[in-house]
Amino acid sequence: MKLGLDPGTVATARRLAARAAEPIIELARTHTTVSVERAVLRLAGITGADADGTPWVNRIVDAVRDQVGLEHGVALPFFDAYEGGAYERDAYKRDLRDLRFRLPTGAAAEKARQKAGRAVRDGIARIDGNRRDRDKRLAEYGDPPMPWIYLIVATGDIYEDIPQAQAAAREGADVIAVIRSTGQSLLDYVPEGATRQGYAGTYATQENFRLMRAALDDVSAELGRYVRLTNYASGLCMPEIAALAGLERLDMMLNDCMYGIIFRDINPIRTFVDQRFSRQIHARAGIVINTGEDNYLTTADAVDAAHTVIVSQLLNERFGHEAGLADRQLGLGHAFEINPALPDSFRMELAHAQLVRELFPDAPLKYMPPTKHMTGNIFAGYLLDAFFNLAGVMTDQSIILVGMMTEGIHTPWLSDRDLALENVRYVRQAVGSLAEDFRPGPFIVGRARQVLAESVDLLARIADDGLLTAIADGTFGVTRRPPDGGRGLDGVVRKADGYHNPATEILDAHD
Amino acid sequence: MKLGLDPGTVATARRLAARAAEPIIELARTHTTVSVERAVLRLAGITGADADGTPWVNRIVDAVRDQVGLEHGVALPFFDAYEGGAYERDAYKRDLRDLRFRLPTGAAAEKARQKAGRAVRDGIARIDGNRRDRDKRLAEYGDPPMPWIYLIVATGDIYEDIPQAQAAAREGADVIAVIRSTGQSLLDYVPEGATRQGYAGTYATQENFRLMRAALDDVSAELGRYVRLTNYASGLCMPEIAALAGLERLDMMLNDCMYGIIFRDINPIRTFVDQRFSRQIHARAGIVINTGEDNYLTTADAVDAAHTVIVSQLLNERFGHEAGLADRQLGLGHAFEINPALPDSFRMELAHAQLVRELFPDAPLKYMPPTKHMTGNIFAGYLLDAFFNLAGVMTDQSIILVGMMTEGIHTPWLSDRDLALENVRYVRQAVGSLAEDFRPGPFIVGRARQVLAESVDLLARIADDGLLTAIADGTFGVTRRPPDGGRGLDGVVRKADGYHNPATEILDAHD
Amino acid sequence: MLTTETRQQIIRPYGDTTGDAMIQLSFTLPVPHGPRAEAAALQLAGKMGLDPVSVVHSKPMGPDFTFFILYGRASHLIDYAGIDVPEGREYPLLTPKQVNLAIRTVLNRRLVVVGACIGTDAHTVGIDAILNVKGFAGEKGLEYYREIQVHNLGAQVEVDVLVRRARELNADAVLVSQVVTQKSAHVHNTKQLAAAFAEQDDPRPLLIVGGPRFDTVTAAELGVDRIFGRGTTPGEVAGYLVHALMPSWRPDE
Amino acid sequence: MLTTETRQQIIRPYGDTTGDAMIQLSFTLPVPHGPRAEAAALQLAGKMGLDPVSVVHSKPMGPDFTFFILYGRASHLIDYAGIDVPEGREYPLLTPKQVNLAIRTVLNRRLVVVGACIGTDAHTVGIDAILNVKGFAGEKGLEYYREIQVHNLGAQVEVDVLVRRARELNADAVLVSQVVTQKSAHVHNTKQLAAAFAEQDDPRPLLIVGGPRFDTVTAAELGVDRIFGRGTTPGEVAGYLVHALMPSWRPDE
Ligand code: B12
Ligand code: B12
Ligand SMILES: Cc1ncc(COP(=O)(O)O)c(C=O)c1O
Ligand SMILES: Cc1ncc(COP(=O)(O)O)c(C=O)c1O
Repeated sequence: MKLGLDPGTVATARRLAARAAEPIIELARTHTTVSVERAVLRLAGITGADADGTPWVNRIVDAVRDQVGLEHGVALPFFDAYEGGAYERDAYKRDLRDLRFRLPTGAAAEKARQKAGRAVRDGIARIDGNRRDRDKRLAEYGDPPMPWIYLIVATGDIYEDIPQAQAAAREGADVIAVIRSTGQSLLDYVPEGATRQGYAGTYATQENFRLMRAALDDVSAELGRYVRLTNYASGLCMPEIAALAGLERLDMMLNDCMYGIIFRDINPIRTFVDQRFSRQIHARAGIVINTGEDNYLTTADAVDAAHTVIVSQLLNERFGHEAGLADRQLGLGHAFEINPALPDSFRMELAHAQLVRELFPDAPLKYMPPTKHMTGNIFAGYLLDAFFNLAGVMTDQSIILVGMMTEGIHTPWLSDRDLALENVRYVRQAVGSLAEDFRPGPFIVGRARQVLAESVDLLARIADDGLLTAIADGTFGVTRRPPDGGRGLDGVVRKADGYHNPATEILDAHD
Repeated sequence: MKLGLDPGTVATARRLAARAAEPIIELARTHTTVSVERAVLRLAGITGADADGTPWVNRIVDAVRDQVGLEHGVALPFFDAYEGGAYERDAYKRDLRDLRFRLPTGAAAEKARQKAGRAVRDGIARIDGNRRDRDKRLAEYGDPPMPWIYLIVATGDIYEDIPQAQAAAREGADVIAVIRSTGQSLLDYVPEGATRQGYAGTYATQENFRLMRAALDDVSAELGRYVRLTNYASGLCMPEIAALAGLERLDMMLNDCMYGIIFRDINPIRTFVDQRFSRQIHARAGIVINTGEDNYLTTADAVDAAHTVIVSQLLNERFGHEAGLADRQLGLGHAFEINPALPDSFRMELAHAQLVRELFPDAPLKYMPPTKHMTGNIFAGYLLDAFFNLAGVMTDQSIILVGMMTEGIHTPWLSDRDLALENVRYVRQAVGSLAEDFRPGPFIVGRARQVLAESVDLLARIADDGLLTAIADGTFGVTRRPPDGGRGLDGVVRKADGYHNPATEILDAHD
Repeated sequence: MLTTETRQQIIRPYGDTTGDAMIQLSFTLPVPHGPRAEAAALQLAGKMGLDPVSVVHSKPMGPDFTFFILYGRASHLIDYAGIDVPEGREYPLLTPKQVNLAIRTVLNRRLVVVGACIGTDAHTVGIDAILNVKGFAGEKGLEYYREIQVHNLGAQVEVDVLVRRARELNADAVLVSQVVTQKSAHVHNTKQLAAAFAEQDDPRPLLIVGGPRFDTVTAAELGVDRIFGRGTTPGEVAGYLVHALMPSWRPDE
Repeated sequence: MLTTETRQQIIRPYGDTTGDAMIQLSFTLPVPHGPRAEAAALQLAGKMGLDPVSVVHSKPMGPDFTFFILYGRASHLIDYAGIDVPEGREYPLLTPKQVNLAIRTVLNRRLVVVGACIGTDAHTVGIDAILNVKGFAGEKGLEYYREIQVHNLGAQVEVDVLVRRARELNADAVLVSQVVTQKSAHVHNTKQLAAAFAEQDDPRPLLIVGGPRFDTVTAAELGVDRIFGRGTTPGEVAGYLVHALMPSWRPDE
């Protein structure tokens, strides 16, 4: 604790964040969404898609919604109508066309509830099994020391991604993230199967997850080091992707309470409902979430808006805790995005990074490299990335996303990644525990305290005026998003009395 | 003073260095060399070369040596024989062939002494004038803040060097060094005129000095910032080049007590005699010398041999003080040369650099970039140079030689230099006064103290066994050089009683 | 106003000496590290016209790939005199006042501009820099111009939606941003845009596309009127709008 | 033992997808920064066979020079199958013991090696790495071999001095290092060396030259027997000495 932050101020900040979050949590508890319901079906083992590629879970939820509405959840109507036993789940494919849904009552409801419960329990058991499997592998290999090195692959083709990911792991990556295709977050369904056609990223599909997980398990065994896999529980299908991540043993997921709202123009209510359910699954699966505050600094100025990052982290923390995530699952995000032309830019970065470190001492912070000020000058870029790596080590960050010198040009090439890893490796190795020799003086301490004070002020305003108002006003990422705007609002449904969700029942009990 | 060095140990180190230096100083006082004598003639205004390019000063000194020996100095025999008045100095060119030398006595000696004194005083007056001129320009423009940025040009062609030097100055260089052609240090004469034919550097000639000085004066005026010029008073003509530097208003000179011995296989005695005279001129001219300890680490290991750098710096300091140099003229050299593959390499570099800083608080330390571990990987090189720049700022070095990412490949290109300057500029600007936040912990403090202790041990051994023995044993740069080996020993002459040198007379008085 | 005369007619790259023609390159070959891979790298450099050439760095990246850095002398000459590039721009830069005056004078109504990022591209910073009042590089964006009515549809707009909105709004000009270029997404999306407007019966609005990586395509190839690249400022776009839509107008000096 | 077969016959550079053929280059042009300079950079890249190509960075360096970074697709194919590079080396690597045995067996006297840096080159680290006991990369240098007599003349040795000393010492092999390459100093110096030995009447010793930047010249061009490059180890040189001077000798398995 080098900054000497006032514990009272920190406590005030957390109290205000809880107050600001409360109405949103209430909203999330009282609503469901098409994607939450589809996620339930996925947990219940419903897989596959029709001939047009529309997943069966979408077909089912749409049909239930049309016929009886979703306010009671999809589980009872579906398992009431669906005759297949728990172990011949694929039967629905044949006869979905003929299924007629109703809201069962009495014994029928009880029977449906049992069937649904059994099916979902199986799914959650698989998630639990994966968690144990991960723990076993970690125990066997030992966990790499932090900061973990986090690398992205983004070819758009899972079969190009795989060798690149393996190469990256061999070169020292601790975490591999497969970036998604540009369009996926706006799709209101999860594509099926192995894919080779993404733009600037590869589709998140269950099969792609499986293929990559298997490839990384191979390379983990080869290296004697567990290589983590990351994807995105974000966008319109956030809950479903969270479920798939749990089912396929992904280890970390990008998952933010506000990213979709601000950067994908997804409806705020939809997002807040979806994120709660997805986090409950992440909590159960032992998955570390990564929040997206770094993104704010690509559209807002990193100095002016430094406090908005802190505010958002405190909100993400509150929402995360409420959904059952432990501190060590909160990979709160922040970024090295101060304009390098500013005097003392690096020391300001140190102030911000150290502040985040001290505010969230137990969270596996995810520190993002410079992107906004990366140009076509790959040498300048390599330099900036080095100082990012240095800041990461000096302020004891947990997960370091490895910056690419070609950030301003193209998605990473094989050689970009290799050079980027050389950069991190040199910095980590050369500076060792330089944190020991880093004792912030008045400039850094002053800057950190100032940002904390600004955060408290902003939180107080949000607690009074409401988070939805703040978002509508462009508080985060200088982007205005009204509560009734954006995509996906029509997929939100207020829960009726008697709403039944076999998954939340298990997950809520778990807390 | 962050390392808490023991003042007693530091004092012991200095005392031992003085003891080790004493016999060498005695040697230097009691001998002269052909180059010292030629330097006297140069100060006396003898310029130009014969049709074969042999400088007249060489022709004269050789002739005097042949006819009467050099043990009384060249001044009396030459000015006795030479009829030209002080202001028609070029007359000797016509009749050198006919000059017959003798060692004058009595009134003739007195007359020769007067003529010589007048001529040399004129030369020294020009040096004094240059010093005043520099001071005036510095007062007018203001001196740039330290660390000064030091850049080399090395095209081999003075007319390519000039635009490159001007470009470098415009991009922010505070000091320009014109590297010499590979062969020059072994030439026992200083070439004449403007040259375009150097290998990996450009010949140091009076005319090249003049051309570059004028070009930098132009660019200084354009920029409103005094741009310093550096060259090499090193090799077999060290004293003469020192004289030319004073006459042409160079500002800094590479000048080391042992570099020529170790890296050019120049005879130790020759070197020690030459360096004393050259430093007396530098002292007078207000020139900052740069010593060459960095070079040891290109042949020796930077960790194992760290203490040899300190020992050599203490010796260079002692020799420098004795020759009349002030602390602020002692640009002691050291370098960032630890193998980057070693754990904690950067923290060890910080320990060494901080140690040098604290041992020599008033010296304008010259910090040299990585060279030995620079490969063809220009990205890795750019990174290493960045950490060198960082170490420079964190430990408050005075003069930073800018490292080139292509160090492992070729002498610097225009674009290499431009990129290198971008690197330094970013680091200086971004980290600002990071030194304020740098408080060495036990690792760094421990390493620094260890190096100091090893230095004291080595100095004690040298004080006992003699510096010439230590050099013969390969103490510096793991290169063995016996006292009677190497080039140029035949140019050393023990002074006779009645040796006369009008320059040392003035320079000694000045101390 | 094209300038073709120049002092130096034929130029070569410059390392540290006029005429040395030295350049640097780097690439990966999908072959294992070793002397044979190095020979392959030298062969490629040779075909590119480098001679002599030197592999200064080669590094295995896993068992199947090798990364190379090379330096060499380019044998090609550049006919600098023959390069006909507009030295200035082919239309004058105007102040916001002049732009407003031009629109009032010639159109006698507000000029309607519709902007969007199309396809799945969500990078709005570039188009916002051109359209939003805040602007770019110290210049205010088009919203600041009193006589320009700006409709910024934001990101991830589908082409048919854009075409419909442009028609509804009677757009004079449609400004589209494309930043993601992987697999030439920007080129495909822009061509699709041009095709969609071409299908309409109405005279189509002026089509302007922008983004940082359109270097080697031409507006004609894409079917649009104009491409703007890296570092474009709002003023440049405003000047172009006047030039293209009100060609007769000349600013008073 | 040349290997010409290979699984992949025709290869291209690899950015992030097989066959994308993407490469990076950088250079300076001696012209002022601006659109015309960019066009010149694109023209050069075009002549080098890059298409498409993109200037991702251009920076004025003073009024007369511009630095460029480009990325583009190389149109050339590399005939990997056709590259005849020794996959291993054309002679076996031997242990010091084997080398000593070979010399004892075949020559029946110590092998005499004379080493030096010639011309004004003072870079002795490379030749010392080969000759000194300390060696390089964990291998001991030739001095360590009992049957090799090493005379290391050090740096800045003039060619005629070297020729004379080699004759006096009855050198079997002369090993010369050249590190400074500016203005092709290494090539000139080596040719001068070869010429000087050729002038002698005696059968000349084996001539070996080494240094980090001899990439595109051949031993034949220089008039020497063998060139060793970056990262050479003493063992490779010892193995070559046996191979070249005792061609009949075969190590027992
Ligand atoms: C900011 C940013 C983001 C933000 C965008 C926020 C927002 N609201 O815009 C966020 C974080 C959301 C983001 C996300 C992603 N990004 Co992004 N992002 C960037 C970044 C860092 C900066 C881009 C930027 O804002 N530049 C500043 C503006 C002012 O410059 P500009 O866009 O060039 O605009 C200027 C000119 O080009 C021109 N101009 C541009 N458009 C127009 C239009 C008209 C009409 C005119 C006249 C002129 C004009 O004028 C502008 C002013 O001069 C770049 C990296 C970089 N340093 O360039 C990556 C980058 C663009 N992103 C990239 C990618 C791949 C993504 C993702 C797809 C990654 C993923 N799969 O998760 C996602 C998804 C985005 C999507 N669906 O499109 C890649 C694109 C690679 C490629 N060449 O194909 C880049 C290059 C990073 C990389 N190396 O991988 N990104
Ligand atoms: C160390 C060094 C010095 C030391 C040399 C000390 C010494 N006693 O050797 C000092 C400080 C004295 C020095 C001075 C200069 N140097 Co210097 N120096 C270097 C440096 C940093 C490392 C070279 C080295 O030792 N490499 C390690 C050895 C082991 O590698 P190697 O030489 O390649 O040898 C291996 C192989 O090539 C091969 N090999 C080499 N020779 C031989 C011979 C045989 C027979 C065989 C079989 C194999 C073999 O085997 C070796 C082991 O694998 C390089 C930069 C760099 N990072 O490469 C610059 C560099 C070589 N120096 C350079 C220059 C220009 C100079 C100066 C001329 C500068 C000046 N004007 O002041 C001076 C003068 C030197 C002179 N007269 O020659 C340039 C050369 C540029 C060029 N390509 O032309 C370089 C590349 C730096 C640069 N970018 O400007 N230098
Ligand atoms: C939380 C979060 N989700 C998702 C993404 C990726 O965007 P997309 O929605 O296009 O997958 C990011 C971007 O970095 C992010 O931070
Ligand atoms: C003191 C000193 N003199 C001279 C030189 C340059 O060598 P040369 O003697 O070849 O000019 C150096 C090298 O950096 C040096 O440190």
